[in-house]
Amino acid sequence: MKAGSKLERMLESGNFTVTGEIGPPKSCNGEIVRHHARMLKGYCESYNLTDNQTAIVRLSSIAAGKILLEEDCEPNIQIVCRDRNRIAIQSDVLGATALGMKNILCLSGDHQKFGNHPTSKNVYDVDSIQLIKILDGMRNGYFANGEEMKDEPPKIFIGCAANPFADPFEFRVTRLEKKADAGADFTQTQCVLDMERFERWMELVRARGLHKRIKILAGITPLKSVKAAKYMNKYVAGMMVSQEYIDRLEKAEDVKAEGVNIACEQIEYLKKMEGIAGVHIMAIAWEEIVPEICKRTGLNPRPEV
Amino acid sequence: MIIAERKPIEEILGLLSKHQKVLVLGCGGCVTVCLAGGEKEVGILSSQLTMARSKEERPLEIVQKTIERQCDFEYFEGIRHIVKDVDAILSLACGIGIQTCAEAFPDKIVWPGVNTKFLGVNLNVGEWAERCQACGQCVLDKTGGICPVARCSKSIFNGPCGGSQDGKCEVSPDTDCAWALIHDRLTRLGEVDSLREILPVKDWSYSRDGGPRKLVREDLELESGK
Amino acid sequence: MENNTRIGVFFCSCNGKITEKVDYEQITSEIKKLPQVEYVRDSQNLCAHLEGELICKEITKNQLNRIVVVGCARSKEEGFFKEVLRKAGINPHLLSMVNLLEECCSVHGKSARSAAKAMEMAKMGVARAGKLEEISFGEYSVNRTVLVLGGGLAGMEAALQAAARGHKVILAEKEDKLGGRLARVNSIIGVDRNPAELLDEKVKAVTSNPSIEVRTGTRLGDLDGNIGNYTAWLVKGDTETPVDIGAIVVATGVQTIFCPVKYGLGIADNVIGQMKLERLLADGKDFTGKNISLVIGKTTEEFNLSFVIAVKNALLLRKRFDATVNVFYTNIKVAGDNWEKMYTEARDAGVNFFKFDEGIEITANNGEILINYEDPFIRGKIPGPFTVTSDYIVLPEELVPADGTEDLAKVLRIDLGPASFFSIDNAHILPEMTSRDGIYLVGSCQSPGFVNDIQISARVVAEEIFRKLYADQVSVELTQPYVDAAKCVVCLTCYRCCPHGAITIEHGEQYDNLYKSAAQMNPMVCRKCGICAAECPGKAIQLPDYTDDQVLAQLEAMEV
Amino acid sequence: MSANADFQPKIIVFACENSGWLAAEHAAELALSYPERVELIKLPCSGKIDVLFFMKALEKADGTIVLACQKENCKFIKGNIRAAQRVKQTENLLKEIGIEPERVGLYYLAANMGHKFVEIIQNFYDKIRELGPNPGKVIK
Repeated sequence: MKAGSKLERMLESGNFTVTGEIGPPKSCNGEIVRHHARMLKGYCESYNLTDNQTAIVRLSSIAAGKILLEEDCEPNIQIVCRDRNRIAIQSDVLGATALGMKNILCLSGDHQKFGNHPTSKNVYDVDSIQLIKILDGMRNGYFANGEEMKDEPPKIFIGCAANPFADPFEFRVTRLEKKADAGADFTQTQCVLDMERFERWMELVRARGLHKRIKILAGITPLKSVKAAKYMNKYVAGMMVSQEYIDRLEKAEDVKAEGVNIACEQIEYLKKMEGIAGVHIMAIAWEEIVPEICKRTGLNPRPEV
Repeated sequence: MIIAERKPIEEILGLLSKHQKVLVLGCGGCVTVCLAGGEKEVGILSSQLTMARSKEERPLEIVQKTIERQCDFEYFEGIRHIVKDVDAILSLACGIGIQTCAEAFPDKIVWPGVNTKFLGVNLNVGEWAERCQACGQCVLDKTGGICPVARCSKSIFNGPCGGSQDGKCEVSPDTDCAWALIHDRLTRLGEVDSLREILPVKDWSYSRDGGPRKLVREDLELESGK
Repeated sequence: MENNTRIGVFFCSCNGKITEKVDYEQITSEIKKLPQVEYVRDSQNLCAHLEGELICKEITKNQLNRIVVVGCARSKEEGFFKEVLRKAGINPHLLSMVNLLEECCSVHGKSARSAAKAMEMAKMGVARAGKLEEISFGEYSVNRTVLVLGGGLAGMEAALQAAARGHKVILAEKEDKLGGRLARVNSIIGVDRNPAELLDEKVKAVTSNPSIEVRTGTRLGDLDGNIGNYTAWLVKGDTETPVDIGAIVVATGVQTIFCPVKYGLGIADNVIGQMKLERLLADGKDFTGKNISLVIGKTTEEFNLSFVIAVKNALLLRKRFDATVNVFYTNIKVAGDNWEKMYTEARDAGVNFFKFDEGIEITANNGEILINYEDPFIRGKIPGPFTVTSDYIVLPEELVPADGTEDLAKVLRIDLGPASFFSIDNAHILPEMTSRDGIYLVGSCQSPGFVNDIQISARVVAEEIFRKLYADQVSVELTQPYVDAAKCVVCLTCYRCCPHGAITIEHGEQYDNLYKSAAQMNPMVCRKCGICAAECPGKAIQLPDYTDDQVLAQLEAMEV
Repeated sequence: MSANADFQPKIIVFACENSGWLAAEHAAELALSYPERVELIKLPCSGKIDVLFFMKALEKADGTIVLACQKENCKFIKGNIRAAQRVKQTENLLKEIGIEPERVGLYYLAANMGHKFVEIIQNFYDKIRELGPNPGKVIK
């Protein structure tokens, strides 16, 4: 055990693992986080807390993580490279682990152009892979500069993202490999809305034996509307929505219900896919749907580990 | 090559508002090449300023001059007599030239006439693109001759990030993804496996982050062992 | 010369046409007061021969070195006065002409305003004269060898024409023998010659001509330089050899692609293209009494060649074999010398012409061909469709540029025009010219054409090459823009803007700037448009006769 | 701005010697007429027009135009295309300082278009008359 988090234990146990996501609010109202934590409690091993997602200023992920701990939910702290240099990041990692947070997910971060402060300066002192390496060094007792820690090293279970839907396709597998090499323990993928491409990617992953080196959680996002599906497909870089899903939503009488159907089918399908350790359910601004999806796919109740 | 662009005219008019006689000073270096501050631009801008001020019925007298380079002190020697008679200098040089000009004439107001944009290449007449950030420690050997510091929106060293699609950057469909370019070029050269290596964190102390930089080569200095 | 500029102003009343509107007395008295004006004279008719001699004398007597003519300024008059200047021993470019007749008197009534304009125009002319500069001639060593690309009829004809004018010729053909498409046809439109014989004759003429060197299996790999001084890299197999040449004639022609799919047809023995028909005819195949249908109109419509070929062969099949010949067409494009006549002849000979639009359906198997079509003219009156059964169906081929045309265009640095054939220069100047002097087009490489046009254009091109490269040393008037090296920052803006590839960056100690280099305009290539001068960000480029000083002086002299 | 009855705009016309210049001669042959306060300056090609020429012209005139050969019929292939770009540049420069961009223009015509020449000149003249005096004129 590297950090002994619930997420790590579940993944190690070989059970099909579930993680969720909570977006902190654009305010200091911690009750919103608490509300979501109570609603989702017991459905997931761990909950990602986004770090100023899409470069919009929000309640900090570590502070939100503290609220989750109070609610007996396990946080997965996201850290993006956009806003902090290696000094600030290491300091935050020490702080988060001191508060009892054990999972940290390393990301490059969306460019600030998309956020509410497009005129700000970005940092990118390190990139996501370098960040993984820094965290791996820290849990082994070293700071990024190579200096040995005088005290007990932080215990961290390191996560990263993988995007099978970005280009160049073949290199996406290499990039995951680099993340595994850097020390990542698990990866959560971009939401799978094109199963065919995802399967091709998994084939390449398995061919390199990567699924044995890093736990892969497939991203699941229930589609809420046809418009959103089309928008994601066309305008969001690194996202793909298959025509099949768009057609199904267009034909459906109850689009939301169909979106949930698709998500549930995907989960059932992924359960059987070799190398998939679980799912990461990202119900963006639709957190309340997570319990239903988990119940319908038999992911609830969660096994004890 | 330094790429610059003339400042908006309102801004320039604002800077010159209290003056009656100014020297519009062009530079024969980069800003001439990038069509922002050479003799022709000096002429056009002067005409524009004259007309604008004449319209306001507050005539502005303009002296036009373009020197070889504004980033070398010696080239300012020849214009001392002109500078003496003007209220201020509007320099169309890059940021370097404007500062050198101000340093050359410590008692004279020197206004910037252009915005210095980036270090780049001239793709075509009227089209320029950034190529270098002068980070002080070149990594082009590792990235197939394409700079991730200058050309990746996030300056990452182990790209492409998840926002790369169809060779374009998530920031804009007009921007090439530098890492897609690197990947494609190394693939063409049969060297793509080199990208499996994790590039270590960069030592930014060679860049601006280490404070204002200065280069001294003692072996070249006129008086050695200073 | 600046300090002793002595301007003479000559007014012409154009036999009273000008003076009836404008009072010269007032103007001359004003002009006399202008600095540098040393002599003013007005005359009834300046362009009379005797006046010319008089001007000559006055120039000498008063040591005038800039002449202003106020009167008219047509090119004929300009020529006359330039000659006068030449005779008087001053550079003909030191002449400033003011078209008072046509810009003022003919278009305005007599008024204070037109008088003011006349005054202003005279002053502008004088102002310009003060800034005029001499233009001299330069001697250039040129290579007179002509490289002809393509050994088809067009290439061979161009080679023969150039050789006849004393040029050495290198004829490069990418195939292993000369002949091109002529070797594959049965008859030639508008030329009453057997193609095989004609080809034989031309090949003999070319190969026996001591001035023509034939290189087969050879293509152009790369090209440097400009007219008179090109270096061409000729590629044969794996070897690349440079040759020095002065001009290039491109005669790479056209190729045909048989594409029955466009007519909804597959491959069958009796579905053939025009080229195949030519071959069969040349081989002596008998079509006696057969029913043959020619269809045209769904492809290659932009060129009339395909229409003319169809009509030619229809007539031939009808006449020689008494065959039943049907031509299905959407359009008949036979404009051109004699083609219309041939079309009428075909109709008279009993070729059936059937018009169709969208409604045509062709089915073919090796046994018979059925053509169902609707005639748009009689549709509604006599309801179709009609069916014609044929033994053969003949289709036009797609006409596309020869293989490698695109690459060759890159090497030659010329553009491709419509349908990807080589683009000609402005058609008004010389249709065989390209945007670069010294590179010419003969034959179908610019657009599918006819054999009888080839001879004309080959002659025109050879004449043009001779005009430019008439001797090893040619004299060129240096009217091209000149560059003030001290201001040139070798930014390449002019180089990129020049439509004619006339600009190079030259290096040398004589260029007085930081780079010891400057843009230079090749006078043999430059066409004096002045685009470069207007683009130059350093104001380093001036176009003689239209310098910034000359233009701005005119603006300066203008009244508000 | 309402037209002042006494206002006679000054117009400076830069004419390509292959088209506009010859069209002016043609107009004379046809005995057509146009306003007096129009001055022509000959250029070898509309591509020789310089933004600076336009600006200098507008320092004293009320409007200025360049006459170019018909589209796709420039003797120098790209001259009239460059001319259009420079008109655009000048329009922007004028707009920036609050001067009507209509004071600069580009018109295409052929050498044998005397009537068209006069029509262009008259229309432009009328347009400038409508606009009133150039507020940016330096020499008044």
